[in-house]
Amino acid sequence: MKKIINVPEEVVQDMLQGITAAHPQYVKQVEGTSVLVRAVKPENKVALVSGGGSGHEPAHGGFVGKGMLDGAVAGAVFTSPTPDQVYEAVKAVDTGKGVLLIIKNYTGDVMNFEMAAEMAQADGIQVEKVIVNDDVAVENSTWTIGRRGIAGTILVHKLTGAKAEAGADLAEVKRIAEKTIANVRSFGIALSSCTVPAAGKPSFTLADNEVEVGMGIHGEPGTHRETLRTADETATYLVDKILQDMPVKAGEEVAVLINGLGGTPAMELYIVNKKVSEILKDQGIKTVKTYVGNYMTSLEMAGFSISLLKLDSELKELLLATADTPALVQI
Amino acid sequence: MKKIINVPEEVVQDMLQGITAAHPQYVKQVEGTSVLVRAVKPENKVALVSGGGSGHEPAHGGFVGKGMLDGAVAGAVFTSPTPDQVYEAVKAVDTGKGVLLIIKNYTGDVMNFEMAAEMAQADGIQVEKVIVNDDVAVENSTWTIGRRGIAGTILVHKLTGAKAEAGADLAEVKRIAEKTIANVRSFGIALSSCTVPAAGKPSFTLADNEVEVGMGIHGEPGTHRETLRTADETATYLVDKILQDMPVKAGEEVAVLINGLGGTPAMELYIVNKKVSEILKDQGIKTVKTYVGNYMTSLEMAGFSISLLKLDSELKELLLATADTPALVQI
Amino acid sequence: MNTAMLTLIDAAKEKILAQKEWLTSLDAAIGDGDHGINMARGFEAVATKVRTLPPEAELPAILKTVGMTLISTVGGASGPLYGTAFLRAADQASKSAGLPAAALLGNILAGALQGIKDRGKATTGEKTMVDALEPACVAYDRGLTEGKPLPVCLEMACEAARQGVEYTKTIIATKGRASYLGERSLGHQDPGATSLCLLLEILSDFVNRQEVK
Amino acid sequence: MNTAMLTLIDAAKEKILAQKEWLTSLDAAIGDGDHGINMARGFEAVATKVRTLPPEAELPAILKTVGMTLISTVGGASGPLYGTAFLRAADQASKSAGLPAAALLGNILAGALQGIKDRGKATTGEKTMVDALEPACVAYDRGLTEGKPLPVCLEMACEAARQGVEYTKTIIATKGRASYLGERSLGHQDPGATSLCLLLEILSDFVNRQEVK
Ligand SMILES: Nc1ncnc2c1ncn2[C@@H]1O[C@H](COP(=O)(O)OP(=O)(O)O)[C@@H](O)[C@H]1O
Ligand SMILES: Nc1ncnc2c1ncn2[C@@H]1O[C@H](COP(=O)(O)OP(=O)(O)O)[C@@H](O)[C@H]1O
Ligand SMILES: [Mg+2]
Ligand SMILES: [Mg+2]
Ligand SMILES: [Mg+2]
Ligand SMILES: [Mg+2]
Repeated sequence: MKKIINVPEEVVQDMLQGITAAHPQYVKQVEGTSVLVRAVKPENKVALVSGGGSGHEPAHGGFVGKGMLDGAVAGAVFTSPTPDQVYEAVKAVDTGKGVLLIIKNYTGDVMNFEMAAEMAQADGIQVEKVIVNDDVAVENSTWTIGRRGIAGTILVHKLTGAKAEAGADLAEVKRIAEKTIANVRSFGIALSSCTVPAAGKPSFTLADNEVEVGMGIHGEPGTHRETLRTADETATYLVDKILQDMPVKAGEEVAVLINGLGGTPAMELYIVNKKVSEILKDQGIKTVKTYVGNYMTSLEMAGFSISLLKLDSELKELLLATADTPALVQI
Repeated sequence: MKKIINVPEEVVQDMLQGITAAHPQYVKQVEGTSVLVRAVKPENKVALVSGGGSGHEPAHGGFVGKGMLDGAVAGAVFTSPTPDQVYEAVKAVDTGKGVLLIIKNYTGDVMNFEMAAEMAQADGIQVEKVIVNDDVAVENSTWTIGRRGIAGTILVHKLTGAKAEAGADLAEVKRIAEKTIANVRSFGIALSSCTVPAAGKPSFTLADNEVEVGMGIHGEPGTHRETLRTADETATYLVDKILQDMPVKAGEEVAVLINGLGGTPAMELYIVNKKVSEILKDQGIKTVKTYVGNYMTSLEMAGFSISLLKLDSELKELLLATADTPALVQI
Repeated sequence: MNTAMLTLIDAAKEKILAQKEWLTSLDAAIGDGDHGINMARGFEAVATKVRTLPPEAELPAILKTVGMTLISTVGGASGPLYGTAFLRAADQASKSAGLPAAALLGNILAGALQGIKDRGKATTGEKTMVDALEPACVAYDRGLTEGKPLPVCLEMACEAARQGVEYTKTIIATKGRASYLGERSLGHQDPGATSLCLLLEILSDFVNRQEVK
Repeated sequence: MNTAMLTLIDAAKEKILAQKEWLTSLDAAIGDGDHGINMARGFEAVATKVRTLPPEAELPAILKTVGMTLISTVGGASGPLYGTAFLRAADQASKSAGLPAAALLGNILAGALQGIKDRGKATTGEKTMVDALEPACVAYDRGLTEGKPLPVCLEMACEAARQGVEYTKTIIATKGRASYLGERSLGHQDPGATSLCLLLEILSDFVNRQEVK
């Protein structure tokens, strides 16, 4: 394991301290927890809390700030945070207008966040939750626990955060979160594994020219393995699958997120975007905004995902609203 | 070679098209060239042009926009661009107030940009140039061709861009560039190699637990190889070397850039920053702003560099000025 | 606290630590490769935490402390599941105060099972820890009905749990992270069922040793 | 254009393509591992570009086209250096019009050398292409002074260039990317000196073959 760390047991705390040291104007750590909240607590607004295992940086702490999250909870690497931590986050961010939990659809995340919600509700805090399930990789899992939540979660943070910032009430903020979730789909591939510091060895191995299609962001296996194809072929395959699942008609508008998993250079992400933008253009779909970069990573895994968010005028306005966070600033 | 590309010969053009497709509000490509310029050409301001080999994304095209560059020239991967391309950039961005070339100190870059300057001057365009040489790795090379230019270049773009945006004339803009260069130092290590697409195989190899200290951003060897140490030890070593070269006194202010080389996860960069911020604090040095992320990469190389920029009130104001580019937005 | 209980808890911790890599590798095959790491983190915290309890702490308080500690240190799916199991076990222990030991333990196990099923919304045949614990409870109760002594009841429970773990190899996961794999989860045993079986075996060993004394 | 010149240029391109990996590996050892790639890109472009010249194009125009093409396609350090060399060679070719072939070529080589030295601010002993070309020019001129025929002068130049390449193994680089290596550049031959020597050898082969005809 070749990592720039101190000891595996302390990567999360070291990282959180590194984040607050880097961005004190944006975030601070709730003492004795693994929770990051805004440096200056806003008044009288619905608060947004998200989180999950660590190893997905800049998600989620990097998106705490104006126009996005109010709190982010960091679990152990790739392990959802415990309810007490989520509960601390909820208590820290509540302004009296209620808190929305944005949860990625994993059994562990759902259970831990739900328990925290129960704890906070017992304190009289209004808590609602939404579950992001944008990964179209596992098509037939809808009859089990449903799709996973992956990079599309960032767009849920962005739009829902804009709504909350605009002063909407909890029900309205939740409606926007659910509407965004209903309109976002993602699909990705992995080219290499990653190593969880506490495990000390790669989570899986891929042959020299092999990719895992539909890889989860914690190294969960995807739909199948195949030989790496060209950027154009890969982009076409992934966009097709997304559009099969969520048809977008000519004339409709979308936002695009080409998300790097951590080990793939920006050059390759942009090469993918070239093809994605061509496909959308060819189909008469209008791209309103494109994000390219490492937003929801899997440590140093090589690979990427494509997310499409179908927009109406309401979602579009929220997408284009300003945001000011360590990892996403938008004017 | 496991890369998400089409053919090695076309990575630069594919990437440039992917960038303009993603960020049409920021940049456009000068037709028939590998030059990116602002989508809307500003009027009556000194223009800044930088560039170099490709493979350092988001540098340099990602920093074209308000408050930073006016044009960026992309050479073949890790190979400085040719004079005719730089010349096209200069012609495209000049508003009549002159053009400053920000060049990283590599023989090839210097010669190609100089030839372009001569070509543009022959056309009557005012052209000045500055050479960034922030890499303290190669201490005793000052009697040869001097230090290399690495990640500190981004800070030169930032501050010089702010000065140009504020309406300063070419001499003033150049003075700021030179002042920034005089006050910025960087030092990095590499944990893994990268593969230039046209070469098809890794530029070098490192043993399982070995790092190259002082590695250049094109895979040029550094000062020596050693066994990977902890994040704290590594950060201490690098910061010490920088401060030996450029003493910063207690009470003075700095900006910090923890720059990922492409394959190192954000988690590790933040763990490094934790220690860097502690060291600076212990020495009474005040950190005004910290950037953490992939700014000047070497394709998928794992590793990072630390840059320190010593500030006075003039540089501080320019550092904190707004910027709006694809890869750096600052409000 | 009670030194016998401390011995039991330390034995559980040692067992989990010893099997940490194995549990993790089972999870790597069909999940995300952290189950052993999660359980080890939890039981190390439990062993530390229970030492802060007063000597007079009774079973319900001890079980509750174990549950709360697991909830706040394990994370993932297994944290809330095991945590809830112990909290419900604590409820049952308190409700069943005064019952003979064998009946008490039966209620505790049943409470734990119900906790996992409630929290995880899982039933048998979904390739989860329920596939180890539910048959174990059934077997335990059969032993009780048949008038078997506590150690025998527990041995029957363990045997049923082991068979449950074997059974998880033959089914497709429909709950938890392994469900994403569809048919590719076949042939692999469930890590959570496995850790649950380990814990039952530790309990059985402990009871046997207590009886011998 | 002139088919003999086309033959020469194609031969140079083929040689560079054939040695692309080798030149690159020499550069990987002490530079950034792209010299072969850069030169191949340049000479492929040159071979295409010169075909667009009119049949009556003369030596200065051809050399200028080669230089301009190298400048606009090679990049890196070698692009401006080789490009300037060919542009200065073109100047000399035009100034020396009417001179006998051997004297003309002497001037061309001297122009190229001066171009590289001006552009790169390099002198001998710095582990660059100058270490191949300067001794080659000296040897060529000695041949001329001694009244040797053109092919012999060129053969002397090649031999000196080869020795120059060998010499680069024994010195520390003080110009170009290899200078960052300090003493670690010892023992490695300079890639630019090597490609320069290859080009001289191609020229020598070509002249020999022309003489034979
Ligand atoms: N809904 C559920 N009901 C019961 N048990 C479950 C459920 N989901 C997962 N599990 C159990 O949790 C185990 C995985 O635990 P662990 O690896 O620690 O958590 P995670 O899946 O979050 O990484 C599975 O092997 C399974 O036994
Ligand atoms: N200042 C200089 N003067 C003369 N030749 C030089 C100089 N700097 C570099 N070179 C030559 O250029 C060669 C490297 O070319 P190349 O690898 O194509 O460019 P780069 O170093 O930009 O990658 C070196 O081997 C050396 O011969
Ligand atoms: Mg997990
Ligand atoms: Mg180069
Ligand atoms: Mg797991
Ligand atoms: Mg080179």
